[in-house]
Amino acid sequence: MKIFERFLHIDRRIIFVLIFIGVALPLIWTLGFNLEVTENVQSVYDLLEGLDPGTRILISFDYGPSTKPEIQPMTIALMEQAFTSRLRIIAIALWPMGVQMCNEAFEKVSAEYPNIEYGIDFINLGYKAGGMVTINHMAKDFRSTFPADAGGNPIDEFPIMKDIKNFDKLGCVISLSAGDPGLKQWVMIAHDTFGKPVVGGTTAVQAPTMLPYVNEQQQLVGLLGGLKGAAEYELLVNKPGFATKGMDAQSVAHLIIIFFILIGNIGYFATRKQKDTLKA
Amino acid sequence: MRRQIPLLITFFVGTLIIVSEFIPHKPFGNLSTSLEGWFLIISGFAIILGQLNLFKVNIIKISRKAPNWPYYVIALVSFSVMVICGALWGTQQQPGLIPISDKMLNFFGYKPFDYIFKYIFENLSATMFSLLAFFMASASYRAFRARSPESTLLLVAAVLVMLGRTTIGSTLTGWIPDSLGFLHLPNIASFIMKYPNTAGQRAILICAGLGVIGSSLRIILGIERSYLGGK
Amino acid sequence: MRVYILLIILIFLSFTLCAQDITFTAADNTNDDGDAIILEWNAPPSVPEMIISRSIDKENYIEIARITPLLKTYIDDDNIEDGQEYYYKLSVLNEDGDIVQSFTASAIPKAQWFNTDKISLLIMTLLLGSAIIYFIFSARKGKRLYIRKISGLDTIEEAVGRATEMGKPILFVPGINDLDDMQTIAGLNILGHLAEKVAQYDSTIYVPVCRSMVLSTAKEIVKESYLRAGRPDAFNPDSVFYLTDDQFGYVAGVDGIIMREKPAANFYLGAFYAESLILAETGFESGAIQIAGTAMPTQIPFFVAACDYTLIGEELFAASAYLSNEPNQLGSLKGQDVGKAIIIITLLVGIVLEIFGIHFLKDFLATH
Amino acid sequence: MEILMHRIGIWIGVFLTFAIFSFLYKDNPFYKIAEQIFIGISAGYWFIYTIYNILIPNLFVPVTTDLAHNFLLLIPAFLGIFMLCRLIPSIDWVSRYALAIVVGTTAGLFFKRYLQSDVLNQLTATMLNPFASSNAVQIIGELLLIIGTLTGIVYFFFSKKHEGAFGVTARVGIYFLMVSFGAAFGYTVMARISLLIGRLNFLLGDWLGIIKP
Repeated sequence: MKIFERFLHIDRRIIFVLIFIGVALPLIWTLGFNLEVTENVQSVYDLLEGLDPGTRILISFDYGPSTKPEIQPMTIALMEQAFTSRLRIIAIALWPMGVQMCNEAFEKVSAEYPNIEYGIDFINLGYKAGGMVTINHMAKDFRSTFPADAGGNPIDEFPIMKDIKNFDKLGCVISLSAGDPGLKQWVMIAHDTFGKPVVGGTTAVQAPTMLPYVNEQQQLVGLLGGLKGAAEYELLVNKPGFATKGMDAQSVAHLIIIFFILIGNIGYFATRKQKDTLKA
Repeated sequence: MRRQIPLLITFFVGTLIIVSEFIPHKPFGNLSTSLEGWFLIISGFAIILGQLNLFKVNIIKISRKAPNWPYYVIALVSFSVMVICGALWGTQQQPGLIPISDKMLNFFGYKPFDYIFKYIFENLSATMFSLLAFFMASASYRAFRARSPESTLLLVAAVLVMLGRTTIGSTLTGWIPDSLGFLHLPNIASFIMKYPNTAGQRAILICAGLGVIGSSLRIILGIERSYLGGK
Repeated sequence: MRVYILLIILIFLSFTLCAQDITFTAADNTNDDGDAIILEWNAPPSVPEMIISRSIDKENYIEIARITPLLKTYIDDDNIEDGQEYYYKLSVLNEDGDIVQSFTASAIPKAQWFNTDKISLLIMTLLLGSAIIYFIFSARKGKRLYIRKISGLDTIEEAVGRATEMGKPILFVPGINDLDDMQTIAGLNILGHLAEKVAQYDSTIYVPVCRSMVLSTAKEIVKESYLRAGRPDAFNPDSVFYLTDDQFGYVAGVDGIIMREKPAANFYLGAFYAESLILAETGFESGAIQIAGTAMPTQIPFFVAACDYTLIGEELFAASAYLSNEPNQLGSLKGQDVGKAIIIITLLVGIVLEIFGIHFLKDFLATH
Repeated sequence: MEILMHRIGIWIGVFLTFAIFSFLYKDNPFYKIAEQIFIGISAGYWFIYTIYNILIPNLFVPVTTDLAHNFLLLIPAFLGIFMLCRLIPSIDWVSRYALAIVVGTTAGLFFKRYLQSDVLNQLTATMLNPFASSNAVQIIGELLLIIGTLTGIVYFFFSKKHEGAFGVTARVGIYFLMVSFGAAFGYTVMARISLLIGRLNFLLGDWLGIIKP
């Protein structure tokens, strides 16, 4: 019965090592489990597909390098889709590190789309502080919130910014968000106050708390949650990348965790029975 | 004076912002818009304050030879290097005070500021948070035990969602016929997320929302003053 | 020749046909500051392009936008002045870009004194606002307001007792946000109660903080608690100390304390982010009883899973109000409870109405 | 040269990655060094970006190029400088004026937005006719959604003792909360594992070249 006692108190460093190996091996040898697209991810895709070519969309980069592995794949897949369907992207950031995340993603994606031109099809307006209040301000007076792009050039110089005074001329708002300020604030202002469709990509930490907004009022039209959301989107745009590759490692790591949960519970019930018999 | 005027300002500003929601007419609408524009600039200064404060605290610690003080020198140096690189040669889009030479650009491959960001900061930041993967694994092992009805629900929901959210779920129950599709693990996970999870989260959201309303009201009315410091 | 005539007739006919299909209107954009006009049109999708131009004198029209029939509306908010009449012309272009037809419309923008879309929001604002204000003021006047006991609070006394028995300290972490976060304030209120118990039992408490403003307030609170317990001499000012402002630096510091001192009980009450799990895991390793409380929605699950007792969301504030017995907090909580009652009733009525196919209430409340 | 600096950058990154991973064993000087570098660089980054992206375009440029139209911007500029006075304890009280505007604006906006989005809209989103669908799974789901939301709110009701029928309702509420915490935890495991995948991708790909990064 000693073995069950041991099940209860496994040294956590054993778990650490197994998780490390469990994540590393599938990265080297891919297993190729199959993936299914879920409803919330499909809604994001459909919303963007439904926009006319030339429509301008706002993408807010509300994350930094700490959550890059989760969110950057979404960014890249979304940019791919936007440029393929000739949507024009106005990028902003509510996190200062978001500006760099945007640059990195744009460099990577635009290499495949030689006719995408900065200032016409894409612009990076840089970082603004102030979270929800600033979103509310740009919804009423976009040009005074963003007088210049990230490089300090007046926005009047760029054709993509023509007539943009508030959110009226935008097709939709996408927030790629790792926390606060982020998607929640965009839902509250861009959709609930100004009626713009909002979709988002968030870390898997945030996603469960954002789900109440995905409802029939469409406070949030759709949601990409964590690496799985990103992998599903890569599947939709037909460009398997980092997220798809990572899903095998995810599966193995999850299996290891579930395995330890099982062991813990077996140990728990076995020793409890033993204690019960002793008491009797 | 030092407390009363700020309290009056808070009252005036807070009320104006709320009233402007219902009255779009001048002067309410445009005043609230200007205020929000000011907010951005003040927030900018607040961020600068935060960084300068860090600088100050570190200097004090070093000058007092606080425990571990040499480490704070490292923080100060990294801060200064970053600020100097950013100010002199600028960032990727932004030109700095002096133009960057092609030689330097070719040497680093990026501007110095971006080089530090890409190779040092990104790695540090990502690794810090990835530590959590290990803690998450060990926490699930020891916390998810079916001790009581509550913890059983916690455990079952967690395991079902974990299975359904990864590709194992679709592989394990892929053979289930369409007529019993609701037993397919990804569908079970979606069901839990869509209904019971949303119900619980929504209850929290509504009650927390009321909490925010209560505290905002107390702040606007000057009843809650802790933000001014002191009790 | 005939061919030409036929062609001309055909072109003429097609235009008249088109013309019958095209409508164009201009109107004041409602519920605004009188700074926008909404233009609407209906045109067959075969029209390649149209131009909207604007004039204030009916003569000099300036182009403001080029549009396709797919778009159904256009909001003109470019330097529109309240009360001035504006004339608009919709010019239909053919494939070659020549104007073949135009339509005119005019409108006077007007600023509104009340946004009619927001009636339900206003009603709710007034209802909730007055409930909260009413209860705050009646609590201030000395009315006793009942708050149910929060079950987790029993563990405070138990934990302090256990720590005294074992001769080990107690650790209190007030979260990583500053005093402007209500959660920090609530945590500090509970600290006041806890420190009083610690003083009574003659145990020790450690309070590492990560904000300088929190440091001075927390020190003050612990000192007062020792005074209330009648043991001001036992207060050690070094028991409340500042570590660092940085999230992970703070966690590393607190972890160090947990591993070295092995406290008998750890309290995590306040605002937490990603560090919640690291703290709770390290605390468990050291064998402490752990009591947590936070209103951070993303962190509650970790505390619930990893701690012995967790104050969930609003419970943190309720516990703070219950222990501090402060009329402002009690009154506010009571007012919020009235809000919850209103919501439960409205929700039940709404669902019954929906089941019977009456959508009035839902439509009224769902605004924007 | 560019390639050399790239390799050096990767090696620095690898060193720092292991310095931080060493915390899993225990707190140590390598971790502390890496952590302080992190703090310093992060602060420097915020500083530079705030100046380049906010203070220059939104304040400095408009005020210096066209003061006549933008003189009102001097108000937030002064308030911002007041804010900085917090660094000097003897006059830190002037920062309260700036703080009052910040707190007042936030409180006002939070009041109306939380009321709208988190109270009113959530309320109407739960006003469903669960029997409208012909799909049994959906009917059960929507019933659970309604019951869960209602009982969850009852759990957070503090003016009444949890006993009798009210206590049972609150009990059901806590069960729903537990399911939602379990689900959220299960969902979140993915987030942290993703970050580890990102790290291993860097170590195995960019550094060792075993896999294609």
